[in-house]
Amino acid sequence: MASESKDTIDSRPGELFVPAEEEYSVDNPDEMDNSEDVGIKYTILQIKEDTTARIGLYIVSIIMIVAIYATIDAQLLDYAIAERFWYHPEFDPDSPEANLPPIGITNAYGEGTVAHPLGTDHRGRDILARLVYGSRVSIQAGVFATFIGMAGGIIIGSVAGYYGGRIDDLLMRGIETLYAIPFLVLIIAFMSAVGRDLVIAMVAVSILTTPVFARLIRSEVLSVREMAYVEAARASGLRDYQIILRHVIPNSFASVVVQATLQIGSIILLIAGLSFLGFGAQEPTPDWGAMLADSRGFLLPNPWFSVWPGLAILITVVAFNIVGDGLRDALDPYIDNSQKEDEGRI
Amino acid sequence: MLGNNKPSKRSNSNSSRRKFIGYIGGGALMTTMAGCLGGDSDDPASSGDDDTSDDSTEDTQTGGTLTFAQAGAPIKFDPIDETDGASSAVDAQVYSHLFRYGEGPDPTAAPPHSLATDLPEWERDGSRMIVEILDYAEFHNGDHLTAEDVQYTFEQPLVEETNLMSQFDIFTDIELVDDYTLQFDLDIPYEGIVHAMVQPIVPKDAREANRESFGLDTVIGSGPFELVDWAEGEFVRFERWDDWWGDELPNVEAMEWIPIEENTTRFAELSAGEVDIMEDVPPQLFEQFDADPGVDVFEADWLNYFYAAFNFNEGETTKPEVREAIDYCFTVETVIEQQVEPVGSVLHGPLPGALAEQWEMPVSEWEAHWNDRDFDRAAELFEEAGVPDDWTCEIVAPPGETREQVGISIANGINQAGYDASMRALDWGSFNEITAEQSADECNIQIVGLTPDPDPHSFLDLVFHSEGALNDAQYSNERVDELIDDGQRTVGFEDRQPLYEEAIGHILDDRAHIPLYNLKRTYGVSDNVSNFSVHPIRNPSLFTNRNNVSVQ
Amino acid sequence: MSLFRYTFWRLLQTIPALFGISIITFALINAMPSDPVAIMLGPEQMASEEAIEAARERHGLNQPVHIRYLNWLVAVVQGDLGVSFYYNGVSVSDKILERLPATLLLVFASFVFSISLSIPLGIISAARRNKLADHIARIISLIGVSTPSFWIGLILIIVFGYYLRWLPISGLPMPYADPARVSGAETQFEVLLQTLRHLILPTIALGTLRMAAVTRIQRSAMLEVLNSGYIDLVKAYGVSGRTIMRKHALKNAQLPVITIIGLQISGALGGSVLIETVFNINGLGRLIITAIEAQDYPLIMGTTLFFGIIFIIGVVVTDIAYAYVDPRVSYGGES
Amino acid sequence: MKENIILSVKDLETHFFTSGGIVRAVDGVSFNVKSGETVGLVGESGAGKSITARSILRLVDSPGQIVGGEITFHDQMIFGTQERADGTIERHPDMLDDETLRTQIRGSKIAMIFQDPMDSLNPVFKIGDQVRELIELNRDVTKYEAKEIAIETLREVGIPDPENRYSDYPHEFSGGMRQRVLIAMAFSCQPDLIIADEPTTALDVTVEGEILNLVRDLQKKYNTSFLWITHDMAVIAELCDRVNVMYLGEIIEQANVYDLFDDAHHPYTEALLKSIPRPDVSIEKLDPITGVMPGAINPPQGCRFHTRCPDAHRACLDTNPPLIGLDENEQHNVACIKYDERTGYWESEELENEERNQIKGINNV
Repeated sequence: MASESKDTIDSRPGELFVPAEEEYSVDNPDEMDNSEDVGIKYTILQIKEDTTARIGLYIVSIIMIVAIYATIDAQLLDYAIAERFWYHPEFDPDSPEANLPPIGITNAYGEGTVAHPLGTDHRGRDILARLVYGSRVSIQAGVFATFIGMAGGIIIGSVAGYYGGRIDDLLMRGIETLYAIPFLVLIIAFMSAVGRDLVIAMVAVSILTTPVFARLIRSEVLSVREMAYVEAARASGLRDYQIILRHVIPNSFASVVVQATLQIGSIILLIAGLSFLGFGAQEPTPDWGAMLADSRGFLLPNPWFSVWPGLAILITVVAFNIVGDGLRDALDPYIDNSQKEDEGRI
Repeated sequence: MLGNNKPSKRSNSNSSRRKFIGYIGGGALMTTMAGCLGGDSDDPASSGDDDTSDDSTEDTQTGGTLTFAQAGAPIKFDPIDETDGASSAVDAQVYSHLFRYGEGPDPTAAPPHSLATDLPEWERDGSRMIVEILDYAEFHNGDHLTAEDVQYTFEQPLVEETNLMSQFDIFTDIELVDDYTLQFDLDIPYEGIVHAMVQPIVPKDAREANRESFGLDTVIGSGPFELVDWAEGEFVRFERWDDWWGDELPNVEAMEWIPIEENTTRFAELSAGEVDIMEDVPPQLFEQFDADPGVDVFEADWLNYFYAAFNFNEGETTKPEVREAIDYCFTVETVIEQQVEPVGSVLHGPLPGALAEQWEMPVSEWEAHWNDRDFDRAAELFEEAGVPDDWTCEIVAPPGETREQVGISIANGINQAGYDASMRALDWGSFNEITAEQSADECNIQIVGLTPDPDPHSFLDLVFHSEGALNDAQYSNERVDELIDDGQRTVGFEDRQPLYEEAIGHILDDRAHIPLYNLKRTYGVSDNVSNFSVHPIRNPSLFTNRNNVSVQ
Repeated sequence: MSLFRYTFWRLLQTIPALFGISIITFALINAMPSDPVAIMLGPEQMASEEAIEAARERHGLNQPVHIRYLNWLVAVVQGDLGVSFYYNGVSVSDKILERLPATLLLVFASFVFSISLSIPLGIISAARRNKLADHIARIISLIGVSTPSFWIGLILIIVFGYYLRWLPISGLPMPYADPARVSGAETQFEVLLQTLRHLILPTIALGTLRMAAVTRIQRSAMLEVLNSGYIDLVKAYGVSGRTIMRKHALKNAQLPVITIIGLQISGALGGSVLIETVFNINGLGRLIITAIEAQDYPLIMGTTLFFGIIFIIGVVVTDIAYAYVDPRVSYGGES
Repeated sequence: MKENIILSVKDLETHFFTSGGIVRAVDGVSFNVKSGETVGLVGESGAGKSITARSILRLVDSPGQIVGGEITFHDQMIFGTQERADGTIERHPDMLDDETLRTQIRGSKIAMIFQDPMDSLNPVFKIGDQVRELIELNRDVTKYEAKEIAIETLREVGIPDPENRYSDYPHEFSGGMRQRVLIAMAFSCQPDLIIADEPTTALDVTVEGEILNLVRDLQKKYNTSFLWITHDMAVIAELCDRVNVMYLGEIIEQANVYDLFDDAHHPYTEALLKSIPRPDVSIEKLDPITGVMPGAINPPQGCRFHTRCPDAHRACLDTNPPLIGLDENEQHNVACIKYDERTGYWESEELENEERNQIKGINNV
């Protein structure tokens, strides 16, 4: 348990000795004066200091750039760049000009070679290319679903929190029903009804992330609503929606931002799960979850085939989580986010 | 036994009929199909690298439990209302069949494995048949097996309107001549009906006693194995019925069938020795079999036929030049060699290899009919046919790894020829909807497979006859219809063969389909199993008139 | 208000939620494009028109939607969830009850695994803040929260299933199954051993995410508690560090953990769908996948309802546990 | 007043090593507490009063550190340093290790009453158990006797029907009641010295009056010496025998209570006295001290109060005045160069406001 007593003396900066004390930390002693610790400038400053958050930020930005590149090349230029410089991630063009190694089941999933650093999949397509273009699906899904979920959540949460009473109960009962069915089951049922396609998967996921934000914002609004300045605003004749927009939401913004970053991570995991079960992106769209599903058939001949997509997902989600944690520590070290940490993660 | 449609019962119009196309192949989301028809020209054991023929000489031990990993989980063991291949494979062990298959793809009578003592006697030039059954067969509960049970087995599907209804409604009347002889009257004479009579026979009284629970809680057959215990999705446990009325008993004492849907896990259990035989070896694991001395692959040629059918109802594919252009978009040999070997082989005509040989079809002519890849020629033909530049060739297929890959290769070809093509693998429900509609912008080419009875009539009638049950592509050619109808009525090989040869000639000229490939049935078998053999039609063959498997 | 009445009241509150689930699921299913009968008759049938019509009649599919919903609801209230299309003839409730234990065992095992690891890990990393133990725990929990559970499953299968062959990788025999039905087991005890051996890998795969999440929460909860006034007080009065940790701080730090566990049950149930697919375990998760692929209406409704019920029971149990631990929450009072 | 000193604090320094720099919260504080005496520690918030109090029981957590000075209680050295050969300072050999401090001093010899009653009682344990546990720990009595004592002490501090309230939870008590429980905790351990860290600040005035009377009676009854920390001069007047006035980590004036009120010397003490209503003196207008206490990271040059001191002269910038005795037996000391001719205070001119603000500007990072 706690470190009992350490009689050894370890010197701290400035040659001053340190009597060993029980090491329970006090972040900032009550005598401290931290009046200027506020504002976006300061948050960025804090994140700069927090090395892990900085690393997370770098990885996230790299992945974002790759995803944007992939989106442009895939959806606008129809893989033109991929075909000229690299491999076409969706088809295994057995066209002679592309001077590709002969494609076929027998030699499809070769190990990593110079031409294919990470090897090829069961259809002879380059795994590295598919990973790069697979990032498009995950990031689009993660960001898209989070923002829609956030928007929906802000609306529902703030209305429920601000007005309370019957409206609050009604909305919250609805949210609770959505919560009652495990996330994945509801999405799968939804998808099988509407059809299996990536866009539908994203819409389904975003509808189902709304409750997470709704609950978060509702609790923030409840606490902010009691604050004096909201009373003052109401007293000065501002109409309700103005109060909500100008005062209530901005102040609950800190935890929303943190939750959004963490939420992107958990949505990427969820979309990967959906694709793994065949409900996400369909062949031949490159998608990390779908690649993992394909790799199941080839665990023996080529185990690496299932390692790479999983690793891609892991690194991306870790990056988002690090940034989320960094933001939380910067915005408010004592944000009581533990409750809202990760509902609904599969 | 499964799979063919009764030709005589013409359904009225070709309106949007919901049909299913016999589907074979590993990795199906739904349960995998047990073998239906598989022609294997000469030696019954497969062409695989096994050498079962010689080890039958060594002293076969009796006893021990054989564990068999099925690719799909059986659901219900009631031959009257069979839904999936995994269940019918179990029924084959527990129930005795009216007729059995001999070495090749022809039904024979081989008591005690078949109840019929001899092949049927035909009367009234092929529209009546007399079948005699042996008189000493008994069910597991001691009841005596009589002609009444056989009659019940063939009539009950019509009464209960189960899935087998469409197979047996060719019989206008089934009469009991005496306790052990039956007389079947056919609506239209059809020699191939005997294939449908390789049917497991159920105990009438036991089934009528509790129809709901028959096949679930109570499973009573008359075969050499009794089904002692099973849990859906977990295991099926057989035990040898020591006082079986047959003259010979199976070598193995008991069998345990475990469903493992995931290919790689199934193989791992086999190579770990947890399981003796594994059903359905995926292509990517063939290397593993070569690497592992303790296991071998048994392959059986299966009488099935996979093809790409053009939409004759509407859209660009109704034009012959477009169909020819698409033929130029890919070389069927290379695509099949890349995507399907070693689990299947290329086909150039609507009849699988063994059947084509048996019916002396001009296979080399068929082969010459199809062209190698030539994108310029294809582009010219598309131009000639006046195909708009923004045309997208919609290719659809039900779920299945091999089929999807072939579809993608064809789509690639069309892309290279300058037109857009998209390949969509749909779940069964939506596939049937779309192929029933045959709308030009939903389905121009459908890639699917067929497993009818091993008789040319059932292959051609189903998809090429203008009123064929599975001809939703709506291909129609009067001459071909005439030839198929005559072919069914005539009796005797010499008279039927020329009719079918001519019909196929027209079909190839019209390019109704592009024949693609034939899939094999594959089994992974460990060394401690001997006398295992595969059969062109009925698999797995564990204890039959041909072999008696034993395990260390 | 006594504990019993609180539980009763809490369960009553869940009825609207259950009702909501059934409406959502029924609506979703009716929006399904393809016709279940076509699938029910199985791909290898050469089903003719009559067979399809007959099957449709038999399962009452041609009545209008709302009537079908009412019939279904009336039946459910009487405990009859209808007959499954795909498993023709087997009643949905039997099929669900047959598959339920595997999912419950898996989810329960994953919670035991995750809680027994995460609470000590969280406490140690809070007590030894910014020391080595803290950094290790934080890295483990960070990676744990960010890894797809089914990927962990795949990796475990490759490593322990195929190459090392230490542990079984498919199926999950029930501890109460009779020995004859479990391969490699004679006595009931050996069946239990087999169950545990089969449970190890899937539990790790499903439990890792939860373990990581609870560790993070336990750590931040513990840090908050350690900075509170009452800990200062007992420290000032000479209470030893160990007692402070074990007694004073621990009980308070459990509160946020208990609430998050309630919420995680839904995540765990969702996750079990994936893990059962990877490890070939015949639980409710795989049943719903089969049901949806076969568009087996009654089976889908039944499984979704059961998922909802399990979740709600889980949430109610955690609420009660919370009320039991935290005196400030009087049962049904101003909680 | 008995002569023996039970607690003596010399040049105590407690600093906080934060990312923004080293905060010298307590920067050389010396005072002592005699047996039975109530010593006051007064100053604005941020002066380092609480840190001083917590340093006595070594309750300073990282990034805070006691870095210098000596604290002795009776003959036991709670904190002490000695110099190593190479000039760095190390722990004094006879300084108590944590275990002995915990078992012999904390709770048993020195008890503490905390400021915030709402946060100082464990919400998930019964009130009685919390009191009993401390008694049992700090006095060698059996569990049963401890419960008896607890109930008696609760009655003594004025909690009605203590037998039943014993098993109630903290949230079932009002703020005033909870503060009484904290006081009961302190007295029930029969310590020699109780450190009260602004116990009544969080309470409203009426309740505060009751609590102060209660404490005065109990103090007389048990003759426990008190170190009373507050920012309220009225409380000082009410309870304390001697007073130390603190400003920005330093004691700037020490005196017994009457001298302080009648003859305050340090400008800050006078300003403090002027800023509160006084029953014995009628003043037209309360004038609060201008400005705000500067940050402790790098305090103002020379005398730390010069930025706000009305009598500040240029000389004040030169030295940070030590405490000097105004009379022989050093009953009344003050740290202001006005009373030390050698500093040349009277010759230097007065500091202008802008200059003062300007100087103030430097240290405001």
